Amino acid sequence: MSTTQHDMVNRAEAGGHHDHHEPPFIRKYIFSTDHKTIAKQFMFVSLFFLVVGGLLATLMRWQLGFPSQPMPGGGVFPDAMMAPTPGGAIMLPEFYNSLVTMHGTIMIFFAIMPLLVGLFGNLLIPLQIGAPDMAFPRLNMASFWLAVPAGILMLASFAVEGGAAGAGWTSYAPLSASGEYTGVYLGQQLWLVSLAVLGFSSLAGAVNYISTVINMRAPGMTWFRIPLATWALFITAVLVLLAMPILAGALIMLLFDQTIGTAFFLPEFDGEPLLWQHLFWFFGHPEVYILILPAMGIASEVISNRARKPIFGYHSMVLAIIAIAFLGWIVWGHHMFQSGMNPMLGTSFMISTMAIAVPSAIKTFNWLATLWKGDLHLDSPMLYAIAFVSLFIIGGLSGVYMASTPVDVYIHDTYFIVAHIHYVLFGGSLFAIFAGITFWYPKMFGRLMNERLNKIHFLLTFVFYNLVFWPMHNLGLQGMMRRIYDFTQYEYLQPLQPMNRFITICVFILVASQSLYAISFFWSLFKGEKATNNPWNSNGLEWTVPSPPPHGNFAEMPVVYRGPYEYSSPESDTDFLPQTTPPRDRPAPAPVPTPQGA
Amino acid sequence: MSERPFGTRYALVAVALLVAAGCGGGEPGGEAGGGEAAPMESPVDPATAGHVSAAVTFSGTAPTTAPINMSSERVCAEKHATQPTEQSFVAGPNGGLANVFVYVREGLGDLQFPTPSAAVVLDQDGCVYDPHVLGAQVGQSLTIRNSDGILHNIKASPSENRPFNVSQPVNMDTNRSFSVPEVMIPVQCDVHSWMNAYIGVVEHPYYAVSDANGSVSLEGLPPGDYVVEAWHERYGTMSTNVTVATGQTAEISFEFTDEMAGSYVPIGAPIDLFHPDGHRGVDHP
Amino acid sequence: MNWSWMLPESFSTFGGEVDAIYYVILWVTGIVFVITEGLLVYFVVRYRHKEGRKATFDHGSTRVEVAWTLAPLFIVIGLGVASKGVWDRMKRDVPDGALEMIVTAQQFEWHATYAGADGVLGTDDDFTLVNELHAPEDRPVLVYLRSNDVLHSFFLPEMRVKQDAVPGQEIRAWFEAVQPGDYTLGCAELCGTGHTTMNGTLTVHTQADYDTWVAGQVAQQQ
Amino acid sequence: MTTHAAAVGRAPMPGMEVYNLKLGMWVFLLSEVMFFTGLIGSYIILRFAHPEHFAQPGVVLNVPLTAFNTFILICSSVTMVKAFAAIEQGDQKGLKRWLLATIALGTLFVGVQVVEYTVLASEGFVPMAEAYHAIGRGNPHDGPALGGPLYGATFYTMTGFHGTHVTIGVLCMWFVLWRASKGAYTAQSYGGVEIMGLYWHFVDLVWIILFTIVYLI
Repeated sequence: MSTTQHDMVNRAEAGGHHDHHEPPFIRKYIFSTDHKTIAKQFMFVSLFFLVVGGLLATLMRWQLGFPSQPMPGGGVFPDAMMAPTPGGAIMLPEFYNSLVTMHGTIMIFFAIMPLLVGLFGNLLIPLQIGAPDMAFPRLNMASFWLAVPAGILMLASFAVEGGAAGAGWTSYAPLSASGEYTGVYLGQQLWLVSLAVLGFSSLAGAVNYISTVINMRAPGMTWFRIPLATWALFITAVLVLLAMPILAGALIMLLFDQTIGTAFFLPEFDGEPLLWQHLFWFFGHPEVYILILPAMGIASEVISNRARKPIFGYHSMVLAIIAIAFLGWIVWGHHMFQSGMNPMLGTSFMISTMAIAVPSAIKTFNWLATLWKGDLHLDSPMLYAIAFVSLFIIGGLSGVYMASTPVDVYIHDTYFIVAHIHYVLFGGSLFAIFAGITFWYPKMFGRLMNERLNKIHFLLTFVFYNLVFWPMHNLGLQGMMRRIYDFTQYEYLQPLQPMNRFITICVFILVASQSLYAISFFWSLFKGEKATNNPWNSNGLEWTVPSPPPHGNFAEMPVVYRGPYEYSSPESDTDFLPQTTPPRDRPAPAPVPTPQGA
Repeated sequence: MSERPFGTRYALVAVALLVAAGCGGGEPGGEAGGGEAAPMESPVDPATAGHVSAAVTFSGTAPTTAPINMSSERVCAEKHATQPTEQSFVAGPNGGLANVFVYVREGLGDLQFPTPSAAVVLDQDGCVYDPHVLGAQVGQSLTIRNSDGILHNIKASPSENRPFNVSQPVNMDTNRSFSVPEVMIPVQCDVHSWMNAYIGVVEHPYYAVSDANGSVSLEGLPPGDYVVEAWHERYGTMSTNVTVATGQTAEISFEFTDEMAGSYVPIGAPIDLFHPDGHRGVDHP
Repeated sequence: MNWSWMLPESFSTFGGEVDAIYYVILWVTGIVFVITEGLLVYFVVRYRHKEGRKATFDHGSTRVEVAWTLAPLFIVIGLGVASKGVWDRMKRDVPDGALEMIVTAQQFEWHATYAGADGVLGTDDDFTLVNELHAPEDRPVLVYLRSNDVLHSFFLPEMRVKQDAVPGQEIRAWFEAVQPGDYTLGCAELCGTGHTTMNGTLTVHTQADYDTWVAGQVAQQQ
Repeated sequence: MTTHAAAVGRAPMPGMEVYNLKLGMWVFLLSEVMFFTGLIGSYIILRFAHPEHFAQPGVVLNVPLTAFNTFILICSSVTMVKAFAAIEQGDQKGLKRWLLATIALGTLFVGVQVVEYTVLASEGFVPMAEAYHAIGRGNPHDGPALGGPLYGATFYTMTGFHGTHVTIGVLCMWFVLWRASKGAYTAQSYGGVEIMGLYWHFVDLVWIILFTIVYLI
């Protein structure tokens, strides 16, 4: 018991060396060290970037839907982006390339990633393992306040001479290594610096998450009692920790090529362009799983809860996450089948890539089996989560095509790839993010979101999402290459114009319908139905504390007796059985008050 | 250490970066100077001013200029009645050599000249730069025009001025200018690799490009001794001393010969590490 | 609008095999797609919340999970093995006696250098065309792919050929056209502002026509 | 974060004997390992792809000087251990003395590296690729192979980043020393010193690898 006492005191201190008085505004909301506040900060910033990225995409789609036709209102853009002509403003190719690049970069690094890792990592990890806060609260704050300048730099690059980076989000050298190839000079350098800074931010976060999960779990929270969301976020943190430094190194080398004139990637001095690709994808493929694993975890939470049924095969779910994380390190080459790398390597990478499909399949089947004979409450979080599963299936299956090297020869760098990545990142990650935000909204703000608005938003998003991205498969199969400013330059692609126009129109509706979620979000902040501690009758520790939880989270040291998914257990009269409820045969020990609880 | 300074430190970093980015954004394109510069009184008294008239000729066997195969760009091919040839050598009937950039290199001392408000135009018509060689004054605005309505990109690779690489998908104008003198600045279109041009940028109005007759005249020079240089993209440079007397027109001549073929052609200002003599050049075969 | 999942016709010797594998995958994934999505929809409808419904308390079954771990494993391994053969044929085993040519990519043009009448590269009857690729039918064409500046990707959709051109490297790509005609040559890797215009034509002649065409070109050069 | 040692105590999990700071440092060092793996990996790839760019050991680089420098860094690790041992005994004076010694050695290491750089640069061994064509030496395609652009680039990047790590280490060490002078560390709580040591030994280890593959092989 004495250890528990000792531990408990330390844990209390960890959470709040500042709980006894109300902290001043700036420290409560701006430079806060409270993991819940930092989570919200990450949420608002990355939702902003999500909007920016979406608008960039709509601009891009205009050019594709109406190639080289004057854009209504395009006049507001600087001449370097939209050329003023008698007919109206026409998008310039260099601006289109910047849009391609920045849409990818912003969505991946400044929207999806911080939403999954920054928001849910910060919000869920301490709450779900019963910790008062992160292991290093100040490092946590640093992580956020590093991400902000990174984002500002990235946006600022639009304003500099030559425009923003235009070599694609993969910034393949040598195109990205010298301004003379693109006409982009400072913009590319800002891109590199911004991502390097963001890398530090992610590292700070990863160190924090890993230490917290290993060290700060409540008594009884054994590894196999950790909720899947936290499991996924933990493994994700490990991937970030090991992948980001590789990217940092590559970014720095490319920056040196750009600025001080080294020649790591410049063939004219015997540099190796393929070295960049290897380094980038050695980071980039783990990155892909960084972007989907937390989404899987969130979906598992929501599905199991709203199905009122234990997650099917909890252990295999965990093992699948770990397997994906391991295999993720040996498949980067499948991004480079056509890059001129040795065909033998191509084969081995194909095999490993095929192998990584298996754990994903396992998870999918487990989700299906979780729904089987469940009691499905089809409210908005569940709808988003089910959409995640169904769209992730499509994204996963389309991955098989490019995994098969001969087929990849044809579809590589076509819109088939674009469709695939969006089915995984938008259909997958983003729908899971909607599910997660809606599900934990009451915990964050003490109110429930507007169910009706959410359902309309879900319907519109799901329909028009598919109308936008499904046809892209067909475009790719017809041979339309990606990142192309004006596909009508190719005679054999001109018949695709109607489909491209159709997609563009659907994109407009898709983007517009997102406003519904924004409205629901802000309306519910003030007018939403007040939430109890546990509006979803969930088992997790986060639902045992008030909504929103106070500093230090847990008034009493939580003690964990079972796994997080004991729904509809015969052991309980209701259809849920919180992790903290002691077994019938064993009475609860006397609660140990923590300082702030007292 | 308490939390407040820690937090504010990050705020400061953020602000600093924002400012830095802002400054980066602040700089407009090459357009700076140019048109905006208030036109001031020319330092030259027209009453006393003299002129230089130069005759640029070519002697020896004229090189063959390869025809340009525009079949890959129908729009342009159709614009040309006869198949166009590359413009690296254009000679007139009476031995005159065209596309020679003639300018006063030395002798003006530190006279300051107003920046002309009128822009010089580099037109792209029929996938050919018109003119092939042109001059501009420092800060003078250069209008790059696309008269073809198809995608061109204009890549200028100076060694002293800011390089740029812009594209023009439709009929449109793009304005640029150069901030320091540089003879010459190569310009090239990557979409049509046969398209190239040269721009000479000087600080004064005393420059001209020879026409097919090879005649050049530099008007309104203050009396004095000058070094006048002539530049040709194949035959390099020649320079000569000339004395301009009040109200007189001094005659000079430059005779390029076929022996000069393949000689070293200085391009851009000094310091290029590729060339031991510290000058960048294009080596014609 | 073409919503079809059929591939456009292919005109190279290995094109058929590529398409075959594609259709195998299309069938496999199609079936999996229908089953999984079907079950999903069925479950959502069948088990939606009703008064008094209680979910079954079930943590999973090892047997089932092993089953659906192994099933996909075998399927993907099968696909992998099937793919390897074709892949090696496309990228590794260049047939002998191929007609050789050098294709140099640069912003934003394809420069194709042909061995002249003598059929040997590097002799003085070689000639170069811009954005024009010519090949005889029923004869393997071996392309030595080079790049002068940045990455480009040599894309012949109808031939099912795609290969990046990497500056500082010479990469071999080959194909054998089976039918005379005009086909598309494109660049599939973002290579700068003019990427979109970096296209050309591949003209496949009968061997006889090809020889006469070459002769004509060589004559033109002199 | 050092101040956090006291705040964040031992883990609640029975048998989990690593306190947060130490764990965090280990985790952080993992990422550092990956960072240098990336740089060293690139070096190896480039070197195998273009051996003609890389001079024989000792032709361009001054091995004896660097060997001496390596010795200095190893010594600094020893003094760091001494400092740690001292505070374990609660010996405040010893802690400060040995920390100061470590700082001195670390600074000396960086100093020697700066000298090395200046000399090499004056000889024309620089990271800028174009410089190699300027000075008739070093261009792999002509003349005596004194190394090419890739040699300079990789050399300065790898050793430079290691030097940066040492510098940062020295700065942190000043901070630790300052707190030590405030008597912040005791025989019971010496987390700051311990993680400082972890970092320092890691930097030392990295250097030994770099020295081997960059200077000796």
